[in-house]
Amino acid sequence: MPNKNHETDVAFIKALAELLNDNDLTELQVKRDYGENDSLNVRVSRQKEIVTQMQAAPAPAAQMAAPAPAAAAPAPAAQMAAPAPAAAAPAPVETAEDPASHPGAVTSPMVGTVYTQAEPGAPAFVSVGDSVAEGDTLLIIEAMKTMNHIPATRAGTVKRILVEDGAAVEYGAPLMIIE
Amino acid sequence: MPNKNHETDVAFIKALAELLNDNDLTELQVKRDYGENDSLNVRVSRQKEIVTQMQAAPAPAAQMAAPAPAAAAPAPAAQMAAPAPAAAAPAPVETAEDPASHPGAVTSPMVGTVYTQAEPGAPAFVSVGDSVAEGDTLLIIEAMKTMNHIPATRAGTVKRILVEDGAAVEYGAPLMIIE
Amino acid sequence: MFDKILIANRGEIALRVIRAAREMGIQSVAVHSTADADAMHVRMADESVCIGPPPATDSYLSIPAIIAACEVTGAQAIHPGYGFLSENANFVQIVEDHDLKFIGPTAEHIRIMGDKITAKDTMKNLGVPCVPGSDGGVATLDAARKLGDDIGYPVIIKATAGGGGRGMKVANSPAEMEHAFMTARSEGKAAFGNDEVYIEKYLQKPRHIEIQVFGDGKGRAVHLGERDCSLQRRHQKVFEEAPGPSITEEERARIGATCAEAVAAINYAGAGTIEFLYEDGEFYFIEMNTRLQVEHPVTEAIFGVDLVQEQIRVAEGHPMSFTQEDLKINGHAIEVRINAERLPDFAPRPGKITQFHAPGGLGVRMDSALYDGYTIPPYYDSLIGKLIVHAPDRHSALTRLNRALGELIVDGVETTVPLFHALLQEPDIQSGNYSIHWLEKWLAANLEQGD
Amino acid sequence: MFDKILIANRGEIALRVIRAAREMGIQSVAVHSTADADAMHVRMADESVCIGPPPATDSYLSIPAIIAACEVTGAQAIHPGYGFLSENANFVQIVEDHDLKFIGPTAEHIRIMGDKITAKDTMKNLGVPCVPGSDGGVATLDAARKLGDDIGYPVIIKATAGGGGRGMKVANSPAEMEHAFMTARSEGKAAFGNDEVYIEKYLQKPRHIEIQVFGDGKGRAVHLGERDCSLQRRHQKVFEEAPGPSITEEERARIGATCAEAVAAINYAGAGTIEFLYEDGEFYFIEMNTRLQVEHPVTEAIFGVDLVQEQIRVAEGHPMSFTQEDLKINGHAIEVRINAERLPDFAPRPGKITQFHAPGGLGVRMDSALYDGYTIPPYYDSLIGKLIVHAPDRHSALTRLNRALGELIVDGVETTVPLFHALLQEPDIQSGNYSIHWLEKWLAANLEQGD
Repeated sequence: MPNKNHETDVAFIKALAELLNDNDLTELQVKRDYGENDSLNVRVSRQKEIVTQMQAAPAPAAQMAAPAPAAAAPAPAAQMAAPAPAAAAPAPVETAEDPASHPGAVTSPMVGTVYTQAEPGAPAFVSVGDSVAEGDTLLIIEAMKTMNHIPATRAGTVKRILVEDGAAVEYGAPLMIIE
Repeated sequence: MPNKNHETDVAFIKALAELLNDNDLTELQVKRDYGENDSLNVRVSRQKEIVTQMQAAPAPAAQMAAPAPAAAAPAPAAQMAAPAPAAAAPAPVETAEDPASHPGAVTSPMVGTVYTQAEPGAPAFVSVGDSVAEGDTLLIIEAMKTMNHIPATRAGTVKRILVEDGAAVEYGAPLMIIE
Repeated sequence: MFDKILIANRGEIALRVIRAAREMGIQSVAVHSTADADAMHVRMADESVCIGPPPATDSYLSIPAIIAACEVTGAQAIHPGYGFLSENANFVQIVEDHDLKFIGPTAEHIRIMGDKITAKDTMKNLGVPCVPGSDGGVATLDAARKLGDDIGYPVIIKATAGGGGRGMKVANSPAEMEHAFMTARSEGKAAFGNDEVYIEKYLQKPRHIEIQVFGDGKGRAVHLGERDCSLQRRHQKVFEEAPGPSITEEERARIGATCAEAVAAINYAGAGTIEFLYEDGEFYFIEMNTRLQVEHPVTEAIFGVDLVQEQIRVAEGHPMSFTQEDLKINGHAIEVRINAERLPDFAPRPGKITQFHAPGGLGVRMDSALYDGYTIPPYYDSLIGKLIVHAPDRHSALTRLNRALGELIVDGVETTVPLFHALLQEPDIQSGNYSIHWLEKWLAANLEQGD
Repeated sequence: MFDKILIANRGEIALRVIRAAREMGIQSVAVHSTADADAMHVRMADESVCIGPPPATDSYLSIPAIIAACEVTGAQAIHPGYGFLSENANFVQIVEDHDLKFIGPTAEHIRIMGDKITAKDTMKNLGVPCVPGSDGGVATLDAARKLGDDIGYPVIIKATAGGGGRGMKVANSPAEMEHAFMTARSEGKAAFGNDEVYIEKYLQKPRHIEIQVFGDGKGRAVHLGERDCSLQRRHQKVFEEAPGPSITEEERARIGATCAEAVAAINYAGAGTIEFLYEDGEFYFIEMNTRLQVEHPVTEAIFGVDLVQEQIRVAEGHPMSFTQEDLKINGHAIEVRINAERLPDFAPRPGKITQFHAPGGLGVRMDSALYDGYTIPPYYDSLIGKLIVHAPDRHSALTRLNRALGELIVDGVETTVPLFHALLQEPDIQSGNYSIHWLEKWLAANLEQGD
């Protein structure tokens, strides 16, 4: 007899709708499970996003696009970042995900230029497949003529290196994935 | 036996739709899973225009509001029309419907001033409950000093008179309902 | 003083007038067709009246509906905007007969300027320069030669009965006169059964230069310099600027004074525009528009005046708020007309505006009746906005225009914005070197090649 | 000439600078915190760099992050906007040490003007009028009486060690001096254990008048008249206008020349503002701001200049594009600051903008970083837009402001727009009769009574 739920469901949703109004919320989402496999999913929303088309830039900028979400933006801006997969887009699958949100991502704590080795000709600090201990130097970021060693924040294996030697990175840019 | 749910489902959806209206929502989405593989998916949405807060008019206008839809408007405007029910709002039920869309509605073919009688003191051309034949004069609209007789476009009974003697009407304003 | 005026128009120009009225403390009444119930001018006016169904002939051109709308709202005056009834002498007469005030010139002035021949004769008599030519048919080659010498070559010989390019011959020098004269005659004879021809000065690459005039209706008048509106497509202006890049201060003072004196002499009231072809330092009268022009904002920008408020003031019987002495040019202004049209064929594109974002910042003015969610109806003009920039000089105005166009967002319909982005790349636009033929040629060579 | 500049700011002022750069053909680099990834300045710049997390101390105030952003983008110069690092002498020094150009004055000038006492001494020596008073403690009643006669009554006697209103007494006339002097001394003694007092002229209803100056860094400087910014709430300006309604042409010329000469004498570079209290025709120096001010657009409007382009030009080493002779006032301009704040308590209201529609038409400028769907983050200033109107005279500017405010739509958050609608109804605002105390008193009597 699932139908006996209808009346209470309506009352429930009505209460939610009033909540939304009274509190001027944008969205309410409720998942309710009754006994014996009964469940109710309710989404009450009030948002109406406006789709924006990008205008042609008066002076098209160099695309150094970051792994940021596509701008639904009133005006053009190239976002500066590392030559991350999102920009280079070697594989469609990789483009779709954001390395910065990967649980094993090491992100840049500063703006600067990446060096993957201690000096020209020296071996890279780490390579894909290497095991690293917490505190090992992963790479260097130069900012204001200062060389900043970026350490591994935990032990693990280098799964991917997302920046090239000499690349510019912004704050929060994904550098490596270590798992 | 999913069909046994239909009737109650319809009532359920109707209740949701009313909810939407009463609470001025944009969208309601319901996914209902009953036991034994019964399921119900409902999405009730309304193309709601962007909610705009009316700015205070520098010079608030006289409200001669027409039975037009509420303006979700960037700027204030009083819409001019007859003292139709929508403006006068004698009964909540009547307010909800638009007399202009009534199948028996006689709408104004011009802008002007309504006279419900041939001259001051004369009896009204028609009253509620009167039977009228096609071509009978219902009322007069004065425009540019000219008295225009507005005829019944078909025979029937005068159900409602929506304008008062001396009222200003715009093009398309509902004058009477004849059924 | 008016308490309430009715605007017998729609779109951006209706907004323009509502804004002026509001700033003067005058109530505004919008009229609209059923298709425009949600239009911005309806929303922004103090009152609105639905005057008819979508076709303009039954609404915006319906004189009885507009007069009745005045009667029921108590509006004392009517501003006609441009287009629609703005140059309809009969309408003006009816307005006056109903003891309403028409915000514009008299019916008589509209009538005179509405007839090409009367207008030209009137202007000629008032000392306004017209295209020199024969005053009628030229019967003999000798007479043609003499006229050619008087006018100066090149001249064009046209069959009196002609049209469509047939029976038209250009003589670039005295040596070419005999052949051109004879050919035009024989072509006229063959095509129209009439070998009479007339002769006019032939302008090769004229510019469209128009002089803004303003009169108080009592014998005083001023000019507000020129606008160069040479960039046209099928006689529709698309890009206007002031001052004209080719006009010298001396030329402006001379033709401006001539125009101001002419309209003062006939007691012209309100805003008017005297249009000329301009070539080699000479002006040749085309016609006079007895109304506000679409492109009036470029003049407002460089002179710091409000032409619509001035129209209302003069219609109220007040003197003009400025004299010729007060009117000094300050910088340079450019207007581009943004149409809801698809390139390259300029097909109208009505539809729903999903987002509208106007450019901001210094020296940018946007006159547009768009708003988010507005649906452009298919019944009327495709002009959806005018972007006007003002800067200290022409170069800065161009860079400001470029910047502002980059900020403008009109989503949901195609617009002519890309045309202006492209034009701004053109050296001729950058240098101001263009005639009335430039845009058509450019479109043929560029945009429309894909047709 | 710069090819690329970095803007070390956010919001409307970052946009302002990007616009100026774009019009000059200079590439712009926006910097932003993670909270501003979707901000308008990021979208409008040619490039952007994320420089840190939301707190300003870790992003917009992080000198290493901003310098590094210049290094990785190749920006040659930094425009600081206002606030943040714009008056940080240490920052300017670091910028210069990295062979970058700071678009603004030297570190030395910022340092001098950043210290109240040094600034006042410097200005005094340069001939700029300051509040007259004793140069230190006043030991005897006789000395106090003499000072009172010299300065002119009313004067205020303040305990040197005082604060918070205690040990402060006003003497309105010589007769009140003895009592005021003795009371201030005894209150000072009782409250702070020190009975030393100093004496200054007491201003009762001063106006905040500031003079815009501009120097080329090489000994040439001009002034661009005054702005009246008296309408303040808790020392935050909310409504600014130029010219000041109380300032005469003669006063402007006199104080303007004094200020221009002062900054010329110290080789000041770029835009600066010298702030004064003004009462009874006299100016009293408060402080100098060594940066662009929020309210610079009203000055731009009446003088027809672009102060940001001028800053960039001078930073490039070019001479100024105008001389004092070129700078003529044209009309009247008013700016209102629109904040995302709830009335009556002015509590910040960050949140999502569901609709933004800027006012348009003649004489209206909107500087705002809002767009439809933008979410105002809670970390920064609540200023979301500046509405600037320009008209031939003050009355027209007020009616235009009223009209433009009526067109503005900002939905989704509460704003201070209703405050301006209310202010425009006030006779004192209409007549320009207000001091620095007016708004606080008005708010207490009107808006905030519901608290």
